[in-house]
Amino acid sequence: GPLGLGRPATPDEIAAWDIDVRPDGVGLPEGRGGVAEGEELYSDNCAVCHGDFGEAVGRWPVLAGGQGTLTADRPIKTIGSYWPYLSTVYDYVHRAMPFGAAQSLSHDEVYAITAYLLYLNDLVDEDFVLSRENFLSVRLPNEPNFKDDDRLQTETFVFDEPCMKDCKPGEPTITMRAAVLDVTPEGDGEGSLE
Amino acid sequence: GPLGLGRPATPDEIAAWDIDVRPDGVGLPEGRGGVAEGEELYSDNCAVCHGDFGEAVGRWPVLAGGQGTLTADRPIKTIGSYWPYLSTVYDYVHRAMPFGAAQSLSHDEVYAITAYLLYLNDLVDEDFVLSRENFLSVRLPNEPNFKDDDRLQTETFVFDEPCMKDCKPGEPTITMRAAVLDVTPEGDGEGSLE
Amino acid sequence: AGGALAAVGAARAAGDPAILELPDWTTTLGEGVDANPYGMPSEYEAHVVRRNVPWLTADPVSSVNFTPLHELDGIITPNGLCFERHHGGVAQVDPAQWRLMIHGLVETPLVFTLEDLKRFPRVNKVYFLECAANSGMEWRGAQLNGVQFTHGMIHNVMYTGVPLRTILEECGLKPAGKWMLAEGADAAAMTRSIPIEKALDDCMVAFKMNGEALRPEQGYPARLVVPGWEGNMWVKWLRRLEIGDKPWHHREETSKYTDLLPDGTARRFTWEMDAKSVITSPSPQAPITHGKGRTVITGIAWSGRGTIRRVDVSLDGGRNWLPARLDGPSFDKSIHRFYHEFDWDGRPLYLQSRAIDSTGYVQPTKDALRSVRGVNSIYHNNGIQTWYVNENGEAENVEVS
Amino acid sequence: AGGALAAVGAARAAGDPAILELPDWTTTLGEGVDANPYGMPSEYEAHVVRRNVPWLTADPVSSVNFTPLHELDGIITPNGLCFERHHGGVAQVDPAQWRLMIHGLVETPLVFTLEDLKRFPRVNKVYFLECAANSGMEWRGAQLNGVQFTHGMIHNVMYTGVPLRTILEECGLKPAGKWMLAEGADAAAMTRSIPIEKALDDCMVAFKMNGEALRPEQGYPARLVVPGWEGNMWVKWLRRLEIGDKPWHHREETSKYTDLLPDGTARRFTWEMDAKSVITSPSPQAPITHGKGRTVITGIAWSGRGTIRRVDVSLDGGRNWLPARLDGPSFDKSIHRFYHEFDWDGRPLYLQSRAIDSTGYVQPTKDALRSVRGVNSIYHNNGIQTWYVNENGEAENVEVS
Ligand code: HEC
Ligand code: HEC
Ligand SMILES: [Ca+2]
Ligand SMILES: [Ca+2]
Ligand SMILES: [Ca+2]
Ligand SMILES: [Ca+2]
Ligand SMILES: [Ca+2]
Ligand SMILES: [Ca+2]
Ligand SMILES: [Co+2]
Ligand SMILES: [Co+2]
Repeated sequence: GPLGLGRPATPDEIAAWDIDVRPDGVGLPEGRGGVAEGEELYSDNCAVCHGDFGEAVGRWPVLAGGQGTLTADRPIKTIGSYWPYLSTVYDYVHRAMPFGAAQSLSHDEVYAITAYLLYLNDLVDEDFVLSRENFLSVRLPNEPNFKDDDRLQTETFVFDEPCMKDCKPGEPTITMRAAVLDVTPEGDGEGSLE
Repeated sequence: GPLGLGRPATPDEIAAWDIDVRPDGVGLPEGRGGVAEGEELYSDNCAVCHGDFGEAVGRWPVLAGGQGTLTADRPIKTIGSYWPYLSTVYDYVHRAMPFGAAQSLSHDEVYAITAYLLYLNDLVDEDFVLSRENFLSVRLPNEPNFKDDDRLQTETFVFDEPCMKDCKPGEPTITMRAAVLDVTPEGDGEGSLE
Repeated sequence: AGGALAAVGAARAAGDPAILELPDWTTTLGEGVDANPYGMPSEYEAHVVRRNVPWLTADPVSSVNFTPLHELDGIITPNGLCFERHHGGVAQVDPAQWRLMIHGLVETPLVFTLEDLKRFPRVNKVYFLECAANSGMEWRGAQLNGVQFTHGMIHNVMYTGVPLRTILEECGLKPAGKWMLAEGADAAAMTRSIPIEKALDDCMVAFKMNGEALRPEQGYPARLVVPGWEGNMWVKWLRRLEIGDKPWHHREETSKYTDLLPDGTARRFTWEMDAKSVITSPSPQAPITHGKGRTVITGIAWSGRGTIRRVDVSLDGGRNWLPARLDGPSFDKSIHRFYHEFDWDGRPLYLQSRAIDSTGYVQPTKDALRSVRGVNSIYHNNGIQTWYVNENGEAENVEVS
Repeated sequence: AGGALAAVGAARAAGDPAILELPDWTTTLGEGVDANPYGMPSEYEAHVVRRNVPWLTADPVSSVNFTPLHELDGIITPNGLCFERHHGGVAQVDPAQWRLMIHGLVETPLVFTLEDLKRFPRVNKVYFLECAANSGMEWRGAQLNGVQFTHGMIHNVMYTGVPLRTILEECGLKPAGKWMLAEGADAAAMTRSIPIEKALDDCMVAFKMNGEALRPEQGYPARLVVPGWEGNMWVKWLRRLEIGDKPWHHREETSKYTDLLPDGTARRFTWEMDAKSVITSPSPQAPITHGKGRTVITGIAWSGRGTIRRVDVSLDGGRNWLPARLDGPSFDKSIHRFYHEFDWDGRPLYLQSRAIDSTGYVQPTKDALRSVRGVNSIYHNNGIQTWYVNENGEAENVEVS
């Protein structure tokens, strides 16, 4: 480059770090794995946090279910109900899971677990085997429901001239108060470890 | 005041904190003390650091002597050789000395120690007694040699247009190097406590 | 004790014992210059700390803590109090082992050491970093009783670093490169897709914050700075930048950091942080303790689209507004400090602030936001905050009609 | 270890083990958000600390330590690294017991608590504070081998506080009031006389630095800010301001902080800090370790009389000069950051920098200063600094012809 800084990356170095996967399949490694192997791997490595059926243990993330809840009062956002692309599952499970042992799973294992997560979300049958070859044939149901940022087009009221005087009638009335909920950690001057 | 902040200070509060003394005697309290009492007090409270004759122990400050050294290669700046006003001695000894027990001396004690410091600097006799009444009669010898800041009047070269090219002849030659002195503390990455 | 003593006997001096009796720190020596090679706050400031909300997350290792905004002033967040958000804990990266790789649609894929990075020309810029989930717990109504918790996922720091453009030019961008993937070296291997226009505009790779090395919690030894855009994109412990022709749609831009709307659709790539402000004092953690009279209201305002042109303050829940006094430097995409001084008559206050940025964007009410977005979008809640201050000066997080 | 392993066997991947082998911080979790309520620098930055010079003073309790300028960048000094100078140790003041008394030639002598102080209107300003004795050990020639020691009695901080004028107006100044005595609550009960014009111009009583409470070493809970003037006047642990008609000529403005000239006379009331600059890297503690090629020179410049208009850099001991690149905010009486990027051919460098301020004042050479002041004035040494950099990139504090 113009400043002569850095040095060329070797192909092996790029291969070592270039782990990302895209919706169009770019980045997917050679490999394959089915629902059955996935179930075994999942129950050994994932279920302790995410639950046997992806329903989550305690407050760990829910991975399955929730279909049809996106317009409900409390939506449940899972791979099946919310995620637009399967590539994201492969990419994320490999880069960040299991929590505490990131990037420890082999390619075949990630394919298998991804297949099993599809199965838990009722998107494939129990004999399904996922591979680089058939990866793009699986589409997640919520894909069509994402749109690019349109805040400035749809929320144009933020450009109205703001009112300065007598903007509302009557006296202010409290409609909700945080003190009633009482969910705020209480400071004791001893640090944040309450 | 315009903002209604604070509250009036009581006379006793002002008296408690208004300890400063000026060259014109403003701030001097009622009291008196002589060289003899001063010697006793000094030897008990001060000599351990400043030396029996104000000559200083180790690197603690020198308080006496040094007259005529201000133009020497290594000037010795003391009350007798450098300080312009006696009021500064009274003020400082009371507010800050003895080091570790500031503001512990009584008015009479400060007068006595101040008298003794004058004596150590050959400015009064051994029977001299200092008091508020005769304080202004003592002048320190170096008073006339202080003048107000005149840097911008006398160092006008700093406003010359700076040279940008070929400002000096020849190659640079090192005339002094810090490494030769070797007085720099050496960092060891373990904090500054070397 | 001094007060009781002072009352005994008419000859005693009249006044405040804090003045009449000399304290230890005036009469005896304090610690020397070798005691604290790296200094810390006064022991009397021990309550000024980042705090977390244990029930928010399953585990503090993938969680957040909050900047104590109610205790701060000016526009700089001190490094020790910059809120933390990470998804696999704080990576403790050895700077000697740190590498930055740039590859993909570039002429020459390159690897840089930290020393290499420091050989590029540097710039210094002050920017706010706000988590897109800041105020996210408040969509359904007033929930957390303290500005630290409602608004504390923000900090404002002076960065030293290298313009990303300069680094990318060193590799030579191919014309097909339209997107950049930034990836962290932490246990979450955090990734985000960033359009190349932004990468070439004002992004930086920073290695210093407020003068000293980045803190581990903020990505030591190097992080991406993405001015005005949501904090999650400012990838910490940066290890890799890949140039590509399409976005990656990774977990943090699909499952997370997309904004669910009432009709079940979701907005993605909502990068810019909208103009927002909040009164930091008085607030639930910083009540008025001095009673009636002269009172200082202060707060902060910021916008991901530019500078703050004006902040209005209301004492009556939005019925009437007055322009606040802005003070301190006004930097692009930086926190601005505002004040409103007034004489409090002791009657309850319904405090609100409203920011207007240099594009003319006016911070909306929470109800206005809800009318478009419902209450399930989690992110980008920049609605106007209300603090109710009662006759005793105690403040509470409320919503008002 | 990785390198040796990688060499074994032809099938091994080719490249840097720091890339080919995943580090712990990528595969295992780091600390959570509850681990560090108040954050600290990385363990790899443990060498970035204030340092003192034991032989300088009799006791570390009345002494100085130095800011590690060679490790810093930008213009903000982080609070933990602001140099310390005190005359009776660090006062640990209880803010509940802190009082500020203003008396003397005022209509109403007043006492303020810290809460009272915080009810005044506040301003936020960035100012450098330089000890008048900074570089004082260098009058006779190159002595200390590190910019931390030669120039580290300076810091640059964003203060939040109250304009002193506003506080004085609350008491009502009498026309005869021409001078102000500022006094500290520490064991030195530090005092300085300040002309009333300066007090009313830009002085502040500050209670926050870089956003958070003042540090104990810098005068917690409140200090005087005296922009552009020597650091000793910025009285810390401020307890009292007396208005008078004459200066006090106290110890710190007679015995100390007066400037002895060769003829035996001495200048007093030399308040303003002259324009000055120094290259912070490379420097003896920050050698060039990358060999030939692209090199970044960086440094700081400041003036007690205004802003910095220009900084020139010389690589050949003052024979030829090039204007440096100034970057980052330019505030009045604040540190400015400069850079000079160039391709180093590996030959020895004689590095100098020269500041020019907004009044046209040009930083002088040390010899020019000595020609007027001799070598015994201790204070106000703002002469041009030279670092000699040898072929290996090692730097040394030198003087050159
Ligand atoms: C010790 C607990 C734990 C274990 C074991 C674990 N996870 Fe997770 N998982 C988490 C946490 C915590 C997160 C959220 C991390 C964050 O904050 O980004 C998560 C997130 C996920 C997500 C993203 C959820 C979402 O909605 O975005 C997926 C998918 C996932 N895990 C799959 C797995 C798989 C597959 C395994 C086993 C191979 C696994 N996890 C093992 C704790 C765990
Ligand atoms: C434990 C050591 C110690 C003792 C005991 C002590 N001093 Fe000092 N004295 C010092 C130090 C240290 C300083 C310099 C303080 C500073 O940095 O401002 C000093 C400074 C002074 C100065 C100013 C010197 C100058 O050149 O500016 C005077 C005058 C003085 N002391 C007088 C006294 C007197 C009188 C007493 C006894 C009543 C006393 N000292 C006891 C350590 C001591
Ligand atoms: Ca890739
Ligand atoms: Ca099993
Ligand atoms: Ca509670
Ligand atoms: Ca007085
Ligand atoms: Ca005796
Ligand atoms: Ca040595
Ligand atoms: Co967003
Ligand atoms: Co001076």
